[in-house]
Amino acid sequence: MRDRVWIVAGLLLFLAVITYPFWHGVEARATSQPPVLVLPAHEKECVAPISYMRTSHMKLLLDWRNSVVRNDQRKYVSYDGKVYDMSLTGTCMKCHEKKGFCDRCHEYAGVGTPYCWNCHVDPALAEVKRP
Amino acid sequence: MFMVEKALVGSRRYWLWVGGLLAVIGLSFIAYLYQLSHGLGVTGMSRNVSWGLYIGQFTFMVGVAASAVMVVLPYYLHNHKEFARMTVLGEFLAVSSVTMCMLFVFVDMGRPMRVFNVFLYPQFHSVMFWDMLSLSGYLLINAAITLVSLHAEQSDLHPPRWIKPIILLSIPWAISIHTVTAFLYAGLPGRMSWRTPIMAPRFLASAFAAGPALLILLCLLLRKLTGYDVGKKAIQGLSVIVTYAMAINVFFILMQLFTAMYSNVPGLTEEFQDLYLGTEAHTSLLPWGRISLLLMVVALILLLIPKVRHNERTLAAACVLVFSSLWIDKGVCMVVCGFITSPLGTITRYVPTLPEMTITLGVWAVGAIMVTVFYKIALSVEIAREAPAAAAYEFAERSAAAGHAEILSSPGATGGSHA
Amino acid sequence: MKFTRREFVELSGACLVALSGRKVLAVFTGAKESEAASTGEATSTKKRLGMLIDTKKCLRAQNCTKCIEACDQAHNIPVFQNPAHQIKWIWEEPFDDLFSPAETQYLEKDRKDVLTPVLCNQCDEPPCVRVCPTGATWKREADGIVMMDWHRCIGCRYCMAACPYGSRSFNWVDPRTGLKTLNPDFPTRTQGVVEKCTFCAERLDKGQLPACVEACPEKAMVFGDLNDPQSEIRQLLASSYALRRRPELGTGPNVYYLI
Amino acid sequence: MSVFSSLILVLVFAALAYAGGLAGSSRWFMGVILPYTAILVFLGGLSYRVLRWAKSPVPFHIPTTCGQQKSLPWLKWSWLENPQSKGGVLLRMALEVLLFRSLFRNSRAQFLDGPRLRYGEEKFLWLSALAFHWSLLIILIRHLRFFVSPVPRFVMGLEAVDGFFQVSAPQLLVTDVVILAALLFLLQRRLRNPQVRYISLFTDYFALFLLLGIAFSGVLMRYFFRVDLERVKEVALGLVTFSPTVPAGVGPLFFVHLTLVSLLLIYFPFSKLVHMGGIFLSPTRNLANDSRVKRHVNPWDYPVKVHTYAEWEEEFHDKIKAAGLPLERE
Repeated sequence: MRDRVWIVAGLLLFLAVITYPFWHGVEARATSQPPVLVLPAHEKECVAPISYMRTSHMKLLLDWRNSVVRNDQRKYVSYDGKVYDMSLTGTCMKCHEKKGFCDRCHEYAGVGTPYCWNCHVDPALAEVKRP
Repeated sequence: MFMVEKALVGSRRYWLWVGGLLAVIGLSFIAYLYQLSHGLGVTGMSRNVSWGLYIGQFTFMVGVAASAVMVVLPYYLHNHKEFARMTVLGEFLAVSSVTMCMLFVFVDMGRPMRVFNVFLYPQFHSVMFWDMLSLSGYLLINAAITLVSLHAEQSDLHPPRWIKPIILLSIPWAISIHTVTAFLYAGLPGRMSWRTPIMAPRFLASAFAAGPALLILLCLLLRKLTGYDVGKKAIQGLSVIVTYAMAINVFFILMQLFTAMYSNVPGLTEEFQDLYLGTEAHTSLLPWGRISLLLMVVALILLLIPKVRHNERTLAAACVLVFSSLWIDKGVCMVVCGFITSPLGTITRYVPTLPEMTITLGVWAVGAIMVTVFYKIALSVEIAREAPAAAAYEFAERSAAAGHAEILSSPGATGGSHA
Repeated sequence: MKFTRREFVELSGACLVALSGRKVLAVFTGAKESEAASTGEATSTKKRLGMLIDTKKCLRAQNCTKCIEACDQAHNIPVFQNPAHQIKWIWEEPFDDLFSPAETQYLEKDRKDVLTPVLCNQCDEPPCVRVCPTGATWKREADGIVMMDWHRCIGCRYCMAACPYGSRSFNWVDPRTGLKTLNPDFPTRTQGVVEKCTFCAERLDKGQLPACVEACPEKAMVFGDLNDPQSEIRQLLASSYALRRRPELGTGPNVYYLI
Repeated sequence: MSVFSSLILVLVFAALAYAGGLAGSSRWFMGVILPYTAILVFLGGLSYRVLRWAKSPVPFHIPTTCGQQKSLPWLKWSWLENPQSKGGVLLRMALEVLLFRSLFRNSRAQFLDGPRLRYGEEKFLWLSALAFHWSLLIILIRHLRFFVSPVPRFVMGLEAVDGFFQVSAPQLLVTDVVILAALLFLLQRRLRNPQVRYISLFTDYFALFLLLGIAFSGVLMRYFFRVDLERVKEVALGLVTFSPTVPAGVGPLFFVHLTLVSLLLIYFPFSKLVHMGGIFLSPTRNLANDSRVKRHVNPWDYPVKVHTYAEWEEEFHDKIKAAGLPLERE
């Protein structure tokens, strides 16, 4: 019947749309390789185990923020007993840079830029003029 | 449950009106997106006048919402049967205006994306928390009452018993929303012109004048457009309420005026100087204040004359005066007046900007569309119930919509494929 | 008359509710902290930070804005030409406007108009804290600083209406548009939140003085614990007559002005 | 009974996946073999179903939908229900697919004292169905961030709108809340409404529980037991680029999610869920109601041998006449 043409066309369109990731992957020659991150040169260990940081760094940052802002507790005792200053720009950003570390992975995983950066200043981007 | 399809059929005029309102809402949504990305700096508000048109409108609409009590109370507590047809209209007006209130607060927020913080970190010592609680409670109560009673009416049932205590609860609750909103202002130590115990009574008096005045206008409009009549008695009854409330409101203003002017305490006189008297520096609110006062007095005089009140044409005119004077008084002057002289004595001008006015208009359009749709639903239920002929017509229409009537009305409809 | 057990339990419950009424009221008015403070037992351990501004010393250095500059630099305070959008933590106002004008009627005009530093009074009974619907601003138990959480502020500006000192500013526009340089040690704020002076809470934690106090070349600002009778600020307040802004409102401001 | 058996079945699948996620060897099965199978079955099965529908004859040109067909000028034509043109059909179909208009008309019969029968409106089914389907669509589009690299802008934009409200971190997504609420509402409706419960079968509950399991495991993974997104993306990208990997460090919860999704995909073409394709083929929605203006002839009509009375009379003319019977034509 004449309708069958429409049905088949519709089906093909649907298949084309639904397989978008496949043919886009082929077209863009995408690989499943994760981004290469700029790791700190002078520091070997983080404030928490790497596996924890990979999954839960946002939780840690929220905990730090509440602790510092609301409870005035600024010291963090890490899992291996070291004491750190709870500070995004002072502690995290001393080792990690926003562009090469945070952004690269966030872009890869499509997480978007969190609103941290609405306020907190990436030291690398700031024209530092200290009093 | 909510009979929306009743609002999806209508005349050309109806759709033009709805379409126009939707266009306004769309436009104001664009304005809101602009405000969202550029910040509240696109409004006329400033460091000194930090609340403006939005919060003024919010305050005024809380009054309109609370005024539903002026039809609910006589009907349910005093058995004023003539208010029967008007009660559901009043409750729907309340639902719409509370929604407008919430929208006005939302568009006034600097970080609307954090609106849930109010629920996530409730602060019992903040009047704003209680105001939000009482407003959302009032919305829920009125939504439940209107839904249940309309549903019962439509299915020819008595409303369920549990709704009666909720209706009774809505009466003190209505008083509470405007009282708590007054506390929002009256509880601040530094703003002398707000810090008066008469704030809440005055809010209520002006609300019980403005809200019923709007309801009278809506009822007259409804009769003209749809032929649905709430009854002359109901309108007259309401007009008496408007008159009393307006008289009390003007009386309260005079009391405040006396206290301020006779005591001559600078903090107290400030408000009246800004609004009515004027000094060399305070001028921006002066015309508004004076027009509002003038309209209030004229409206009150008109309403006090029985002849004027009994004639629905002149009553309508008086209601327009009541509504507009109180809109200026509360929606434009009241909030700004508290800010115009800053704590450090600076006098700041406040003029709303175009985006600000567009957004305000958009919220009004949302309210108007809600009232339109609600009234249309309410009317179609009422008309179906009261006029058997109309009900029969509606039955035919409904069964046609369900696909039954086609065969009856169009013989040979099925002939095509067999021929 | 004989009480049953049940009646007794009910009655005592009712009494408890009645007794706790005062406590409930305290929750609503946020008066809890003052109660603790007035009983005296807590005062010995808790600090109450305050500031004294010696206006005479300040007057000596005319056109000096070192304290303001230091604060602006330390806290990424943007500069906007439009007065409506200005952000102020510490700023100058004519002396006359700070206090009741009637009291300075015969003061010479140049004395009246002399610019005097103004900042958040870190009140004992802060109205801004009382009205905040989210707890984005609160009074720190340990030292009495009225703190702000810019992560939580929803920008309703109720605190601005409540503050009788005009100490609060709102970010009407993105503050970064008004900043030429960014100080990475302190966050900027995001568009749509309220902010104010916090007595440099972040510097105090590091054992430093507030930026304005440190920057003042005339040493016109004295900062210290008002609960400590031995502190410099208490010594000065004991020996001289100092003014506070609008104390009649019951807010208990903690910034004093030496005339 | 079917409620519990379907719930238990979904739970068993989830538990197996969780246990498998912990073990080494089955990870390859759940992370690679099962997803590929699922995609193949889904695409193949769906195509098979649709093509079979395409072959089935549609015997009648259905003229009655729900409203007045275009007729005499004084009869009000409900143009949206009974379109006469292709454009009108397209509009009607679009509104059906996007807004579920048929469901909007859903009503509820009620017996009142009397006894009287009353039809009342029932909009909650429509509302929750709409909420569920739209949330699901948005969530699916959002998931493209795992399958496409670099992540397209519209995906990021959609996520930004979905995550407008700043609650917690990772930021709360509104559709996550809506889809769970809508599914739970649909489930309780099925359980609490006696009429609906009576007609509910194992398959109805199974689909609901499967979807709930998927949404729930997703929510758990995002907000509560966070997983390593980079690893998750590696798995997803590996699948679509035909270079599958299952890196260590992906939590077992991810395998629960992935396995339930795979099961849904496999189940999809053979269940009522295939209404996704079927909706486009409903004859009351995709045929123009033009039987009054257009003559429709069955294309497979074969010539029927017709013997009219006139012919019969002709044939037996003489005999009838001889019998003295009346004739129509002399």
